[in-house]
Amino acid sequence: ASPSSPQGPELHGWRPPVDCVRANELCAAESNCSSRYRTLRQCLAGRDRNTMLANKECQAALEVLQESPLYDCRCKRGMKKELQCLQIYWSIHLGLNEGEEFYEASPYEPVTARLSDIFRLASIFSGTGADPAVSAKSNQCLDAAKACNLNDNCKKLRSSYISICNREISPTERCNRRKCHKALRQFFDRVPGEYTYRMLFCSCQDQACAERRRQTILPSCSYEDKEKPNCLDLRSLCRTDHLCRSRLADFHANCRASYRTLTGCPTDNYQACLGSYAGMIGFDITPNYVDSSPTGIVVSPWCSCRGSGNMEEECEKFLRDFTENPCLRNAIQAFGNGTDVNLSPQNPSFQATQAPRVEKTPSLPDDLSDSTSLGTSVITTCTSVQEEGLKANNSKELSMCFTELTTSIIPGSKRVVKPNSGP
Amino acid sequence: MPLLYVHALQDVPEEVPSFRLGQHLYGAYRTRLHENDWVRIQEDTGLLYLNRSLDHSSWEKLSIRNGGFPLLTVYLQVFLSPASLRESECQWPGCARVYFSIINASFPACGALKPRDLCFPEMGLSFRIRENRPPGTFHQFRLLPVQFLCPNVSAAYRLLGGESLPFRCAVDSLEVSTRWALDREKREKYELVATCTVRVGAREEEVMVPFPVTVYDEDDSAPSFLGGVDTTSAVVEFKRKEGTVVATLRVFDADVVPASGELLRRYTSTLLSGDAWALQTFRVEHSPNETLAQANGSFVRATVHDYRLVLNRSLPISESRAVQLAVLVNDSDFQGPGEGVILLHFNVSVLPVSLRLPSTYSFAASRRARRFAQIGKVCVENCQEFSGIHVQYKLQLSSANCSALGMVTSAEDTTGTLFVNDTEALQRPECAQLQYTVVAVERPTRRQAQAPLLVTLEGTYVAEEPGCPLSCAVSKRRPECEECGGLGSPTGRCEWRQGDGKGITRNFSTCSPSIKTCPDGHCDAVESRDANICPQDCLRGGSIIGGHEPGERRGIKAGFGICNCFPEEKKCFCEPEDSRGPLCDELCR
Amino acid sequence: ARPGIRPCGLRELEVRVSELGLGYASDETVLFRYCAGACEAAARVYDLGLRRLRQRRRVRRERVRAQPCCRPTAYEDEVSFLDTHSRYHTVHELSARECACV
Amino acid sequence: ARPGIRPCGLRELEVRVSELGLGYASDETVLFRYCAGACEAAARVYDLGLRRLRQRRRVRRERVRAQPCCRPTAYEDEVSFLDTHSRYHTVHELSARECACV
Repeated sequence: ASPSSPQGPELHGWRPPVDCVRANELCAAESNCSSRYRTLRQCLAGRDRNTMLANKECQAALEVLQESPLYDCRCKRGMKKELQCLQIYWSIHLGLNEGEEFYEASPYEPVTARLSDIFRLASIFSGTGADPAVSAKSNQCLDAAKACNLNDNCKKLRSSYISICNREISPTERCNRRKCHKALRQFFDRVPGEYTYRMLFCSCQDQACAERRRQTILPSCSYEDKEKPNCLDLRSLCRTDHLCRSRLADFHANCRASYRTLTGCPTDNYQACLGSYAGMIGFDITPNYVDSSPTGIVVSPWCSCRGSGNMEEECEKFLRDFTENPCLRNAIQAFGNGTDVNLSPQNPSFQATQAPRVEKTPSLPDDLSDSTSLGTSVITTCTSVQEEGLKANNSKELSMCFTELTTSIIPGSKRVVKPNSGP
Repeated sequence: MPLLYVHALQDVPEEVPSFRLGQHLYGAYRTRLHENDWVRIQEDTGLLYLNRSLDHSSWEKLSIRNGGFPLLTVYLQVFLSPASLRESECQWPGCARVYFSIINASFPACGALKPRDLCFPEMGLSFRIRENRPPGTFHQFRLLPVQFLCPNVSAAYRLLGGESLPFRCAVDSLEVSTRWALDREKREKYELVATCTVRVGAREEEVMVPFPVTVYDEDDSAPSFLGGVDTTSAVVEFKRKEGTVVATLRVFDADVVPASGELLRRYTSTLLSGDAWALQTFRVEHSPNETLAQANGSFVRATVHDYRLVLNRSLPISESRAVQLAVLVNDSDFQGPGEGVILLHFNVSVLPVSLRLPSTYSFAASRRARRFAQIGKVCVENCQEFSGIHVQYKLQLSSANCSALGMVTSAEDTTGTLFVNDTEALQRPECAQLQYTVVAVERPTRRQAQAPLLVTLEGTYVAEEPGCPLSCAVSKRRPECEECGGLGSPTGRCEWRQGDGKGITRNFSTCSPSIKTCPDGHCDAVESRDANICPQDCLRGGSIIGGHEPGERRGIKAGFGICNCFPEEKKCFCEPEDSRGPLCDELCR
Repeated sequence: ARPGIRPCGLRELEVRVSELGLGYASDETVLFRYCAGACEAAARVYDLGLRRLRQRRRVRRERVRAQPCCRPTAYEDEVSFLDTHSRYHTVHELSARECACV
Repeated sequence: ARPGIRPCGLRELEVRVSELGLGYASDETVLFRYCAGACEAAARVYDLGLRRLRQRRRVRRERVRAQPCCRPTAYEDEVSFLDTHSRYHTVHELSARECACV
């Protein structure tokens, strides 16, 4: 399942996605679908999921559900019954996807709003009319706090999470972290991005400003802990909670570095990335600035790669998606500088997001990619990774990217036959 | 057309790999897209080749089903028989994925391709090989499709790194192999460099790319004693509270598997002792930490396991015994040779604690002292060291009718505090010396210690100023503070503490019954008996108006300017010094 | 609170109706309850802040009260009496029934 | 109310926390709401009577208020801010939420 496919006529069973609560209602109203969905849930509830999913009934259930609206239903951030929607989504997708993936599809509908909408509203809301570029010299983070304090809703919710997160329980218990996280989630869910982004992503010229930015989420309660868990353990913990799992998947979908776009972001949409970053605050995976250096923007969840065993590379890759992510960094800087990327009109119908596998752009001369002649399927050779031995290694994935003229070869021969020479 | 070779390293020399393809092509997020009608594999050599062209309509169908991404990325699964893994159970090391990114464009002229693309895969090379495996081939440099589609291109490869390294590249087959079994505990990362000299017509160029190899760990190292220490001794005397760490021993393991998520479950520790009492009294706490160990001039990751022997219950002071305990540490994943088991030894002496009070106590007190004035502290020997030992202090009256004092026990530091409990006796001239016996009793053993206690009353009694508040804390200026007494004042007069005036500070100005004990950020056992004694330390559930920092659970930790309190209303105020003028001038009539 | 200044509370006074200065000519005596006393312990951060802002002339020159007032929070409904011309009168909310620092 | 003196009501002022004189070293700006204005129309018979009795010295020399005050009748719960030492503080009931003549 993957984000929305190109609009236009129903091509090969494609239909506009509905939210999963609605899809569930549609399915429940249709006996065949509802019985299969019940079957799938039983298949997933079984102790050994893979064995269960392999049996005929479960397979049949999956086949039917792939044709139902449940197959590509989505959810919206902040919608009513968001959690219920996500629970339905994951109940389907844990069945469809066999096992854990490094990147999971985001259950949320792609964000179409852009940062520039936020800049306009930010100056209106804050009543300061301050053009972000003008206030670059002043302490943006302090201005953001002022804008919030002058708005009753923002002030109330900000004060609420601060007083909860700042309340010491006992000499040994710094605060009530669960309540703090809940209050933070409410703040970021209920206060418009025009206020929350300004406090979270303000750009700084000095350390005091950067420290204020780092302190926005009261890290001593919501973020830091006595010890740093292993990042993969933290990810597993997050994935046991549907909401956290969804926010992490959404972050990966919107912020994962892509080498094939102008901004480094999968859909060139900084707003989508910043929104999904903020969406993780108040969960186990809460990210924050790692220090108060004004310009070096490095954010990370509270975890390390110690104790990864053989998964150290996967752990470091997970961590780099935060600490060395050009898309996220560009998005934060763009917001801080009050700029948004202006894109020349793309093929508007083609809104599909980036494929999950991050592939460097194959070094094809640009013109070649347009000269397609029908009937010839072309696969360009662009990579052959880890073609190493299978058994002894962790060659979980061998990656090849092919450009290949149509031809035929003789199986079993070591010799390679010239193209078009026939068998 | 040949695509690539899938290689398989053996677990044991006699193994012969046989390759099988999964039925389906998968798309983004592991969704099943289509039957695999296009790619085949040679069962014996592992050569993947394109058996049927992927025409445009198939490409479009796959692309639509895959979410319509501009770049169609699909993968298929290669299984190594005889492992009978199902399609949905593609797990390393018995199964691997081969990703294809299929671009809807025609193949460029060979001359147009950059040398880098003619030589190496665009994503770069990176290998992970498990240690302790027989040597074998794990890569071959030639890009088969390039070789197939650009026969005029010749490429020669070399692996730079010197003879000492465990890898070799065969000049003819360009196959890269390990020369001997790798040992992660010696080295876990190799940063080699591969070079390719490519000739296209007259043009020749050399390209270099990194060739990193990570060695995967196996549990092939048994646990050992860190620094050779397998035994430690410890004494339990004054610290007898449940949770007290009695002793720690550390175990070193050269491995880093199993990883943190599984380690606690698979690396077990069992407390052994012939003494049932010991098994109930102690428990073991295990905390593993990754560390770096030196190996051949570089560092590799390893693990240090801390085993802490901890009191599982509080011990009465009468308990006295010597016990020997062992902790059986079992690295259950260790594959041998031999057992991954070691034994840690803890020799613990539990000493009894006897209660001893000084031979005699004598204190002086003013006849003007107000109720709850603190006269002095009593404490059995080493009481400051105690934890988990509950001593209760009582006062027994020796002299007949001059009962003025009381005793209260402070749990935190196991001391007793002598205080004025009834001021009436202080006024009677006949009560000049108060004789008591202080008794210290330990619960649950009921063991006791006693000592005579003499309090000499000094000065003359003075009646309380009319109109003075019950609590010193109410006054917010020095004059009104020092002209009144208040509960808890030993001299009968409150004391003004002049603060440092530096913003919100612990050293705020305030009126106190006794600056020695209040405010000190701690609501002690006497102060907590009446809210009027020291609200600055003890206010709870009320409100503090003005610049302040609340105490941990009660009281004022820091205040701005002058802090005064109204205990009845459960309110304190902290206001700057200069705002002591009338709260309201004529403007606000 | 210094000696003599009692906290805000209800006080009582027996007064002749004519002493109230309401213009009724009546010799009857009524019980007049009113609120009096200090409100020191009732101040809030609001009062501290307002007082400081007023001291710094940040607050416009308006009627501003930077301290709680001891005022009635409930009144007695009514009291009736006969005047010297043998005519009855009823007066509403003459006496306080409850007081508080507001 | 004579021209220029507005009736009792809520006023707003943007102030820096440090201006409130509470001792917090913070550059943040908050919205301070306070009550100001005249309460002429809110007087009761009680006020008239009390004023007269005080003029006649019939009321003991205590803090007595013979006129309604323009005071908050509800306060905003709390406002929080970060100080210059990167520590958060929460202040309760700083701003008025509703005003009335009491």
